Amino acid sequence: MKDWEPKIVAFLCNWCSYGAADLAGVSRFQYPPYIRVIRIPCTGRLNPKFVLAAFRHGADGVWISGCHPGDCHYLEGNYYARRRFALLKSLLEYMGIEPERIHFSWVSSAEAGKFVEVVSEVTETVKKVGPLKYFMKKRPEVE
Amino acid sequence: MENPYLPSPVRIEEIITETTDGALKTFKLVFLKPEDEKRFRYLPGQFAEISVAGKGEVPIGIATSPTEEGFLKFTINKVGLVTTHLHNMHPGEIIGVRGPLGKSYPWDWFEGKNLVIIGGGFAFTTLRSSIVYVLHPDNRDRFGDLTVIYGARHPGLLLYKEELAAWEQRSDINMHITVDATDDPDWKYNVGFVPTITKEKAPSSENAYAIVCGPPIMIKFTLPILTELGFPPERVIMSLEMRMKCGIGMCGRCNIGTEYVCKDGPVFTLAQLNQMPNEY
Amino acid sequence: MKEYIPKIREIARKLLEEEKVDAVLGFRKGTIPMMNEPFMARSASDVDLLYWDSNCGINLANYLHKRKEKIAVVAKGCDTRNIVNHIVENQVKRDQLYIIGIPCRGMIDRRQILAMFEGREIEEVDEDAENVIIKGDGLSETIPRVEVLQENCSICIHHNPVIYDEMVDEPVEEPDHVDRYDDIKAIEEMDPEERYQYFRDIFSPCIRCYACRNSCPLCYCPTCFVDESRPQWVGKSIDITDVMTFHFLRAFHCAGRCTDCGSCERACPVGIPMRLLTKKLEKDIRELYGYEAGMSLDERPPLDTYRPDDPEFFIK
Amino acid sequence: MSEVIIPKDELASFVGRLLESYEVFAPVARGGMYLFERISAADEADLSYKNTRLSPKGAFLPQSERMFEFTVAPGKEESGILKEAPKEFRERVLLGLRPCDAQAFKLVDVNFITKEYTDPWWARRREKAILVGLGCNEPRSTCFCTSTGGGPFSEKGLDVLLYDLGESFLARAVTEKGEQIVSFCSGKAPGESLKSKARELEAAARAKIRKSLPVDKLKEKDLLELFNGKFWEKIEFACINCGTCTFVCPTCWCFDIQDEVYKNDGDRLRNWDSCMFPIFTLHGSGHNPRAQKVQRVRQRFMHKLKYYVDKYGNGVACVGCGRCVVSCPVNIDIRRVMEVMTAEVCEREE
Amino acid sequence: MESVSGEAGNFQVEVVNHPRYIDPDKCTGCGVCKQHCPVDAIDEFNQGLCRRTATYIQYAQAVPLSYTIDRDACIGCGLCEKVCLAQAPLYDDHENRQTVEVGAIVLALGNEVFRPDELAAYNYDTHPNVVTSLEFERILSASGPYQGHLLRPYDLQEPKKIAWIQCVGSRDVHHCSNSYCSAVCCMYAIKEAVIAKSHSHSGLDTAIFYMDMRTMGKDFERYYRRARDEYGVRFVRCRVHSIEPVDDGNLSISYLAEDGGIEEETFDMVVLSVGFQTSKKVRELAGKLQIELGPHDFARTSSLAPVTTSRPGVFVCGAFQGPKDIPQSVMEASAAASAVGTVLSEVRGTMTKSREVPQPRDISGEPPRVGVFVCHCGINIGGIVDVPAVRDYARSLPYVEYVADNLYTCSQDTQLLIKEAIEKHRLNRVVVAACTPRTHEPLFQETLIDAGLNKYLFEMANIRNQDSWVHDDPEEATEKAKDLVRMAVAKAALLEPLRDSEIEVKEGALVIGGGIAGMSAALSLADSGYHVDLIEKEGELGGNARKLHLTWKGENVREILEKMIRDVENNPSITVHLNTELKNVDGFMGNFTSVIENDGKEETIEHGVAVVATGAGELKPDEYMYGKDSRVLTHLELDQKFLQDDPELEKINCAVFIQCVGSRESERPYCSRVCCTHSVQSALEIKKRNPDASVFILYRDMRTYGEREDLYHEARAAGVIFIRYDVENKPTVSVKNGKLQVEVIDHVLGKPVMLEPDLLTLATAIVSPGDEKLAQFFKVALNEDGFFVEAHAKLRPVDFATDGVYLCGLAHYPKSIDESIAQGQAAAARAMTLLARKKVEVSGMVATVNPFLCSSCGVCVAVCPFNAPSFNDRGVSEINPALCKGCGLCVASCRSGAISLKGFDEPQIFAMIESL
Repeated sequence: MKDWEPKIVAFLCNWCSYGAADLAGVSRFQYPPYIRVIRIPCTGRLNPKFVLAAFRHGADGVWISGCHPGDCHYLEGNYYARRRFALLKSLLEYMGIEPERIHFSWVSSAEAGKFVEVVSEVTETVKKVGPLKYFMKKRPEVE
Repeated sequence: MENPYLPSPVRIEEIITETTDGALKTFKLVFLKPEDEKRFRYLPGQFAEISVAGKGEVPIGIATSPTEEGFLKFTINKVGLVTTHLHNMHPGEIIGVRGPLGKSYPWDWFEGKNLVIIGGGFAFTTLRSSIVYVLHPDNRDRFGDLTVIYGARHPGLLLYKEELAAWEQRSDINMHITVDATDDPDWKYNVGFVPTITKEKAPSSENAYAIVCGPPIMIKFTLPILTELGFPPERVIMSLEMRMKCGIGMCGRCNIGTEYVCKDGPVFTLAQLNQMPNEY
Repeated sequence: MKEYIPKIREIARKLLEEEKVDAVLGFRKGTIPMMNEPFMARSASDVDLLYWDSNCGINLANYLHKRKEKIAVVAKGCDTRNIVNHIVENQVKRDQLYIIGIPCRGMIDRRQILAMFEGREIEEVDEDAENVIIKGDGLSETIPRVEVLQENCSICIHHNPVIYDEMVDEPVEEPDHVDRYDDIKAIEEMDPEERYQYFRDIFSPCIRCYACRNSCPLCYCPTCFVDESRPQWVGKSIDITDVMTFHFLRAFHCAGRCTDCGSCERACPVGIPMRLLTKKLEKDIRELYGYEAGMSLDERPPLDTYRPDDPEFFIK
Repeated sequence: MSEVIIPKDELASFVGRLLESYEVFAPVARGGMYLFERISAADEADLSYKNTRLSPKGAFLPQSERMFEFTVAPGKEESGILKEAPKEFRERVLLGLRPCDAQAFKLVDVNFITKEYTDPWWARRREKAILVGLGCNEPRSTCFCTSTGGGPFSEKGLDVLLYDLGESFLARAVTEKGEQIVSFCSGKAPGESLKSKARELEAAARAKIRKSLPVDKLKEKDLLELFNGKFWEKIEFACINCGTCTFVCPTCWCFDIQDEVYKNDGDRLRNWDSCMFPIFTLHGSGHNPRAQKVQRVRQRFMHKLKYYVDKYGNGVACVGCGRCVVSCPVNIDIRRVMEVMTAEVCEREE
Repeated sequence: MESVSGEAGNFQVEVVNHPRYIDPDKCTGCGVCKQHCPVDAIDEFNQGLCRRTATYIQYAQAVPLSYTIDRDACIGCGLCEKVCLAQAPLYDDHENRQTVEVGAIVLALGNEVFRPDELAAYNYDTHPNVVTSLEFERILSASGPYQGHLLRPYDLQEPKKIAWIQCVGSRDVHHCSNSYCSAVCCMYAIKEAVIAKSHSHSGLDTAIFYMDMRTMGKDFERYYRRARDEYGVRFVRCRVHSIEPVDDGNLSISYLAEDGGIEEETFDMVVLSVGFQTSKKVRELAGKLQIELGPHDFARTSSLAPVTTSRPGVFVCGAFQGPKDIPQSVMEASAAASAVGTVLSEVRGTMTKSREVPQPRDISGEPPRVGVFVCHCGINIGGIVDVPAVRDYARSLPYVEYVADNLYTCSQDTQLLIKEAIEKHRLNRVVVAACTPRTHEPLFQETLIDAGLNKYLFEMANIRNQDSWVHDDPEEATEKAKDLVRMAVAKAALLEPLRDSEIEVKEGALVIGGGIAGMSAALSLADSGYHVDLIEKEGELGGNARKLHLTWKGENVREILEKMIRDVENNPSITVHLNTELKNVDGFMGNFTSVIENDGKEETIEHGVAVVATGAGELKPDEYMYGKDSRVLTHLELDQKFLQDDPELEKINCAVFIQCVGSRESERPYCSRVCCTHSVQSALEIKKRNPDASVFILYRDMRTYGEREDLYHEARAAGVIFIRYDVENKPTVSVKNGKLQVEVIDHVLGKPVMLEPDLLTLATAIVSPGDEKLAQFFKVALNEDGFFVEAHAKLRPVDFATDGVYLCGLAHYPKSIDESIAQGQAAAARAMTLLARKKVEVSGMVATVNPFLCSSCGVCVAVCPFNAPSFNDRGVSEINPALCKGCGLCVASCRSGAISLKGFDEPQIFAMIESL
């Protein structure tokens, strides 16, 4: 039996962080293989539901990454997203999700190095906190 | 104790796309267990719950006639979660059928009577069942004249096109196929709304029952014409559509007045409906 | 607050008689103690049914959205903040409303009083400026009202209407130093496991009746996310993950809009303190963006806007 | 039928003995309210309660219930085929049930056990259940059971009725099943003084229920006339369309059926549903026959107070427990609705 | 470019394509060749700070991403040819000459940076820790030699203290002959300092050594203030004498402080802010092209035609025209395009080709039939990921009807295979598991189109860039690839065909504002054949220019203006509406309907685009005795006297100018950009009239940027005296005995100086009226200073976030006449990109509202940066697909779930999450 490996969902904006992930590839930077990327047009597209749904379906960690403030391909999407994320993270943690499971970053399409740093950090912290305990959907305890 | 909620497993034998917009498909289903098939005794007008594991159930009128043995057919419109999933399925896959449910058309009342079947759009399914049932040699003599008026918005939306054509050729059925409009120069049937064609063809109410199934707008304009033609409300038969879940009169949502549409209907006479709250 | 009744009726009568409004939205006296029923007086003959006391905790803004007629509404501080929110969010137009402002001294916590006298039947609850008088079978007790206020009212800092057309009385004094977030801070101090267990216990009695949602003036969506079918991603059973997901997102949708009127908790048949979630968001928003819901007609809620220098300490 | 006395200090050992043979449901104090729940220890049961916040219907119709289970794993032969969820139906005792709630079960039986179909889960649980009622010495101000065919000491639907005599309970078996339970009591038969005390309690309790509603008149009213009554608009105004009244109600039985999938496995569940919710009747096409709040409010009251009456000839589908009166967040009071519906002249809708 | 013959409208240009030695059509950009190349060469792109191989790409984001061989470094080992499975290397590639026929030529030749080798005192040559600013840019870059880590070359340690030395190779006639200001170095130095601080781990100390801080661009002054006040960047006004190495790689800077004292400070690293100059190669090319260069070897142009060279049909833009920053370069680029458009307007559209595509198949009613193509990418994917296993796994997924693996899924022959598979297996969704959609999605979408499938029925799984290239464990990489394919298939099954909608573009343009910028835009549009309605609120055209005397180049503004007005009035395509205001605007890009009002009469104008050129005004100050003493004037008032050739001017004995009146103060924290040059020029004019007059300019920083520096030079040479003052210690003006007295503290002397001028000119701020109504009409934004906000400060300086509306002139920001004209032309060019198309194709990936679910809360309307959502007459939100960019912000903001985003819809994303 293999050791437990974390499952981390990464929502990356198409223009910056997804580009950084591509560039990390072009640069052949190595990083842990536990992230599963879902490409979204902009961090502004990220509905808080997606994060709840990711945990619901057993993600051990969620990472959302987009363009630096001011660099949004859609001008302002990440500014709005930033507020949404602040509250989302706060409320998730408040209800018992460990802070180690939810991460946000700004990584531009040129920052392959930062991309790798963040993946590694996210992976490490999620690994440390272990498998998701709550908020995943299981068979309900009903008669 | 038999569990009335448990669907019988069936295999999808065939999927036929009925309409040009692809939104209506007929599913031919075969029971996996012979005993289930044996137990499934039905009459035209009844429906069944089609069950897809993981998606849920939908109530669908039975399109086959009990005279067609070995399979069931359901014509399903793609509207919600379950029907969309069904539309994406392939022959060979396993789903469930629960039924037959509800009351059929009152076939015992129809004995020796003329029948006028008026249908519009995709509500034609149980009417097809009825037509096949009546036309079957074992049954044909039990009933009088059979008149069918069936319309759709355009030719591409007519169901069972081959059968319609075959019925057109027969002498023991008066077929009046119509479409609201068409730009097909080869269209050889009627053009006009169902109520208009009903008025035009004026089937006699003498010793006759009318069965009316279709969209609300068609029903709204057809009923006065039937009244004009002399059909009393007791002899106008209709089938209601309601949101249903259990199909056996227990879950409560299809309640109208004292009736549960799933169990006490879906077939009602206009006379009955006139006594019921108008919540359908 | 019963002393407001004559003034409310006077204003209502005048407005209806002069046909300045089509209806007056207020309360009428309830059929059981500590309950009043939201009520729309449509003619002068209805006016004497209008009633007011400390049991009008239901937020009347909830009855205003998408109305067409011209309405006078009897509104306390929190109600007016929700009206502001409604106007900003296009649920009602300012010029459609005549706001009869109530300087509010807080609503009585019915649940608390019922619990205090559990096992004894309360038949009547009366009040004066300072006290609440509870009467029943062999029962007559006087309790200072401050001791039995709804929790949200006891920490309320906006007792007076923020917009109105006419006040029924002079504004009441508003406390300038209240720590609204004692309970929130205590939860924040817990570790994640404790927090989860804490909320699990809080939400497990939920029966998914959605009274919290439906009593909330903010919840006016034609279809709520829990009822969405494609994708249907929140289960409808009493499974704790589904229940908590519902409450999480319900609170999130109220972020920056909730005025802490307490309707949700008042409506909940099983006594769930779901304000612990909305108040947490309120606290965050106050700290992060310096915003308070429903105070200004010129401002969109905080998630509808941004500042380039918003805090981003949590972003790598 | 036999009667025995259970001294209050022996109640715990009585419950303990029941627990050895039955699943026991009883009123339990839970955070400022009482709920009717399955207990695992004798001391959890608290018979000093007035009434539970929610009705005990969950004992037979759980809020969420697994109906079937299935797999959707690709390639498996049983994939897509629903199977009965394995369940154990043990004999269960509902202890300390209020008579109104027992009456409610009988009213609901007609929905779940019909000549055409039987709901297997309801029926099996009902069959295996023994209902031990507790008469109401002190009916609440919101109680009106005497108007709906019951009473604070009504035996309708019960197997055993308990009288709280202060120091002790008097247990009277009402049915054969009830005798079984009574036999668990070690106590002796009551003397005449206790019997008369019980009768006095009963009379006193009846007298405390001041509200009397002309429920019988509902039968004679014309269904469509009531349906078209103009008063519904006034009744519905305050309603916020939550499901509280239906969920606390002992005679509301409506449910929804939902499938859930967890990776490759799934359940078909049923959950309580409410005619107050717009989605309850929403068609896939978007059409909703009860799209308006007024229609839904009317449906709830008409169903309880008229449709049910006409359909079953069994009285109203309301037992006067007063739960909806207490729990409705906006004080819509079914007693007031009954009064309006039975008033001499119904204003008709124009 | 080798040579040019012919004339405007008909040039023959001989061009040489240098060989790449790798076929760009075959190269997949995988980089295997680079991994095997044994050669070690200098990486010029990274300014020689690191090494590269001989087969290389300049940088990883290069477009197209195809490699090339540096044959000077190549040892010809042949390894790359052997390892390349795509057979892209072409060792015998050769130079390719061809002649192209064109109607016009745009020169965007750029500049080189000044090489500080000869500045011996700065030790650039000899010390690795003295770097140029361009080298420092690479050091800061995430894709630079140190991956963005702040390190100094000497010991690769993080510096704790960095100095920037300004004006290296600019404003310098001693060490070089670049007397002009390079215009960008102040700003980039501040930026570098701020970024370096954010990259630093230990509180970096930064200091900028400068003469004048020239942050005259839009929002630059704010940035300067923030750098100083918030980030703590130190600014040292001085003249640097030398940079000497001390121990440990550190450097000591000795400088002449403002008070005249010599001081010294030691830094870990020194950045030389090098300026621009025209390279020798460019000078030679200019010679071949026979275009005139100015005194500093920049292309000679006039203020009236700022992008037109001396040779007809040849245009110029960017730094070859003069030192400038990015926004200005981008504006000029558009202006040049506009100028070309004028020359070529007659032949517009004559060389377009359209492609034949099959009618897309109607897939409605079909269940999803997914085809999955898994790419080996040579060994790039196949070397790590078990591609056949992934392919077989894909076969087991729901709705998958066909699977295949390909050596290169992107190759031409595979496209044919995909097309065949689509047809044969009636596939209606295609998933390619390969590289990244960012580069390859369009290619595969074309294949779908060719196969008669809607191009949106396509999804990619990124198993190369985000899998095989970044994970070395084959097992884990294969697992990940399967997961990614599963997620892609789950999404693909829910994809729907989308229609790119077409929007008709109305023919005409509305230009709002008849000043220099507006007229410039109108003329460019009209000369390209478009009808223009030009509205001006005043009774005559010209705006501020009517009150101006000279351009900074010395041209007579009146002459320019008269010519422009004549051209406008005589142009049959321009309708001028004087005394006219805009009353209402409806519609959107391509389809505007505006109502204008002239003298109470309303008129409706239909137009496809709008250009906002509403200008700005001159501040009338309430300080320095302005309005109280007739000797105190503003610049425009002084110009009026020049224009009238007021004889009083010759009698002036003492003239004083005060700079930054109302600018660069807390109330108006921006620089008005033109005033320094204006004052210097006016000072010279006074000197010209009376050489004995004493003229003083009291300034804070002299901002005679670019070649304007020559005027500053000239003024000093002519004896104009410049006295610096601090904003905390502003000059005071009073009247004593009928004499105007100006007192100012002289920084060099450290003492107050008293001046008694006959004329005091205030260089007052340019202020924008902040036209809220106009902003509302076009749903565009105003900044805090009342200027309109462009779509992107650097890259889209004349566009608005709202499509179809463009910006030029002072409404954007203060600027000179030549800059206004260029921006007007640029706005016209941007407008023409829309007008020329007649129809605009709008992506099908847009948001749509389900009106039954909309709660009318307005969050979508509030958040959309593009104003795509609005309320319709039923009071529910509606999204204009023409304006929607598909970002999904409204979708995620909508609590009611009423909005869906085609292509990234909720069910699709949920399907991916569910299939995790």
